[in-house]
Amino acid sequence: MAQIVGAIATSHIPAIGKAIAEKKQNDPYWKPFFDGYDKAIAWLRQARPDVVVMIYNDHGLNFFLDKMPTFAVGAAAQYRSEDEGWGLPVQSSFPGDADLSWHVIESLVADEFDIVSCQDMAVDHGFTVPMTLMFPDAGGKWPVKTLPVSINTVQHPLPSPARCWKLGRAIGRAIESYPKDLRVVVFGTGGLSHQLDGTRAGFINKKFDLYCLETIVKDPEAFSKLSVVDLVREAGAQGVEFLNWIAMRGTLLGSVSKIHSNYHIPISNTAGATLVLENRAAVQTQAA
Amino acid sequence: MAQIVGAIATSHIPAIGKAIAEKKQNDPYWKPFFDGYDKAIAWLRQARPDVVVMIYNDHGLNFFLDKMPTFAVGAAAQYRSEDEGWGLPVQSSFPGDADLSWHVIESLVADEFDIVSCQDMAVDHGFTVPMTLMFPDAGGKWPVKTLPVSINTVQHPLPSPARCWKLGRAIGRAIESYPKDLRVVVFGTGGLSHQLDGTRAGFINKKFDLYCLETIVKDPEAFSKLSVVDLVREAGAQGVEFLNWIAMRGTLLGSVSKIHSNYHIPISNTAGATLVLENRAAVQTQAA
Amino acid sequence: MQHHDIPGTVVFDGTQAQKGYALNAMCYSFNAAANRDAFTRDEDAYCAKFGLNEEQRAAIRERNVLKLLAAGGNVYYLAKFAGILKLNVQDIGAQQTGMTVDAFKDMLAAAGRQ
Amino acid sequence: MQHHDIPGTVVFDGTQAQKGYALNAMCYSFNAAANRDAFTRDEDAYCAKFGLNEEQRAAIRERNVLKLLAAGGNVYYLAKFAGILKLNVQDIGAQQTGMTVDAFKDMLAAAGRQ
Ligand SMILES: [Fe+3]
Ligand SMILES: [Fe+3]
Repeated sequence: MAQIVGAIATSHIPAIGKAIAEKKQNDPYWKPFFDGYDKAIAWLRQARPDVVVMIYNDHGLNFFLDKMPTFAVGAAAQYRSEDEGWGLPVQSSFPGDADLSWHVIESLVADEFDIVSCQDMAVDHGFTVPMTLMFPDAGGKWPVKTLPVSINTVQHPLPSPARCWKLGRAIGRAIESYPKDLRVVVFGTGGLSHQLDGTRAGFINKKFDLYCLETIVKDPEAFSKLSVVDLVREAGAQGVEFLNWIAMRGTLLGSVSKIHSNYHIPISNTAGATLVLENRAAVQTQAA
Repeated sequence: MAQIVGAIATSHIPAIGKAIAEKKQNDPYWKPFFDGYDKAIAWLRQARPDVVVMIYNDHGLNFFLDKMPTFAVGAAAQYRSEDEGWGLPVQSSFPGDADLSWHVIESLVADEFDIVSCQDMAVDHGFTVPMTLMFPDAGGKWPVKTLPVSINTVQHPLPSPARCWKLGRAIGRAIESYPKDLRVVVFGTGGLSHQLDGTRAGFINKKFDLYCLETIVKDPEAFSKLSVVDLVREAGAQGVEFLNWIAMRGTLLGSVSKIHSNYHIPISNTAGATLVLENRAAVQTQAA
Repeated sequence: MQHHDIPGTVVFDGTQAQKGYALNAMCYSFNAAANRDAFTRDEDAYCAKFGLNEEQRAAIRERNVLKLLAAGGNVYYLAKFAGILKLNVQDIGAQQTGMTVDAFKDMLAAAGRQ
Repeated sequence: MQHHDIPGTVVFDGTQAQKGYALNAMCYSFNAAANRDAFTRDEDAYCAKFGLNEEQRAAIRERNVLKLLAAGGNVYYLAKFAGILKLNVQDIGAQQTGMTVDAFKDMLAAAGRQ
């Protein structure tokens, strides 16, 4: 059976992608941010994932307002990286696992999640930056298959934290019922607090972020009490991307422990953060 | 407050649209079918709807497999009729009510329906044929605003009958919480039993259809016990369009009575049917 | 997809969808008259543009609906191909069931007298 | 949309979306280099093609982010317009808050020392 061995949460800001492309990892501005990734990358390497489930949000590359999904799930053999309009390098395509995708889609629809299935899909920096960050040696040959799950953070009404948590639970059940022996790591991308638009642009809320980083490990269901407006207020208009983190955490059905975290202000307009969680499956523990 | 005064279910076969365009209503082949509509049209006229909520399925005009929604809700000022590839006349655009749409979308997302919002949308014969059937005198000036709700009947997994019933309930609650005084009629389109593809093409199941026509009035929750495979088996591969009828019935939250029904085999490859239901709101009854 | 035992019936699930994507994409393009014309002018070039495989191209050449379904075609998109050929759903039903069109229509009518 | 009391913050709900559809559609088109070039060659013609209203066209001419937001722009699409102008999110943040870019960057850094 497939098992989720752990999860990684990370910011996905385009500026990170540019810094990687321009090899600025050791610049004074970037060093405290990139230093936080060494342990995450080391953990991921030893986790030997076959598949990465990428829970992210599209920022206006694959989806427009004519057809704006609440939850979209990829079901393609590969996912294209494309020009987003401001010079981030286009990556080589990311391999998909369509059979796993359809298994997850069947399971989610049976669980009454009204997903959009995407048999052709371009993925933007919400997906590509975490891949380039976490697989720095890939050189265009991605060592894993991927399964994109995009959550609407663009057009309100957004799904609530409670709904995203439940989506994560349902994805966890779907993956762990897949009959192939696959090692899966779930990514949740975006955040933490930031706001790009309005006269509150530049808003960052360190106190709330630190609460989130702690609570998402120990008491993730606490977020289900928040509304989307609460998230906008506390995390900023784009800090709602934390919904991706909540769904990511929901996929971890076993006993969860924190391996590593890092938090640094500012990266671009954002509080940059990463978090690595290990998931020890209940089933596995019983067998041991 | 807005109130749902009733609902109409009807087949939406393209051949009906062609027969209307060619004025064949009194041909011997068509007469028994069209005769069934006089009472429905008369009821609709006296119901004086301001808005029609159209629960239908797209057949490959607005949605393709790259982005296939489970549930899509229109949020446009108007909805385009377009060439579908086989000569059905293109209708003048259908007026939307974007404010009502957004109210319904807010309510559905709050109720944990993961809808796709569509701010630009073409509607196909699943929508246009019922409009031309039920508003025969419109002459291109539609006398109502419309709100399209499209249910996936193309790409399995489809939403279950139980989920479609719940969607209908949630739409009913959404409409009835809208603060404007609007009279709303809900349409559910498609069916009844038919199958276009495979060596079972031409399959029609009169016994099951008659069960459906009776049960949807008196005991609609009975359908929630069926799976989509049950529907394919009993109603045919395209008979699954009955999901639209189930959702339509779900929107009627009051006391429901049957005004009229008609059933005729065959229309094209299909068992043609219509059903008119009146919805007496619980609130209204108390006030009386 | 849930297993089913429904004879003569293709359920268009993920397995079918994976097989048929190129074929269905081509047929979806037939919503537009310009694309229908382009197909009519040069069928092979149009099929190549959409990346149809040999099985799909043969089924298109033969106008064989059962083979198109086997190659992953979905009937809602295939209907737009049938539109180019001026075939209606009785013509297609007759072809798939191996009946004459009249016999197929008689079968439909008979379902009403059950 | 739920009422909110968050100062300086636009929630992009249905009301905003209705106002901004044409503007956002234009900005969405800027994903493609050919469209960015077409805009650069003739801004007015490109705005007209997408049916922008006068308020939106003025805001585009003035490169005024707050006015673009007021006209229904969504920041994710507007970011692609900013890309044409080679403005990054600090430049835009400074413009919206009325700060110099350096002062805006200092404010961001200060948030880390709280
Ligand atoms: Fe983002
Ligand atoms: Fe239909």
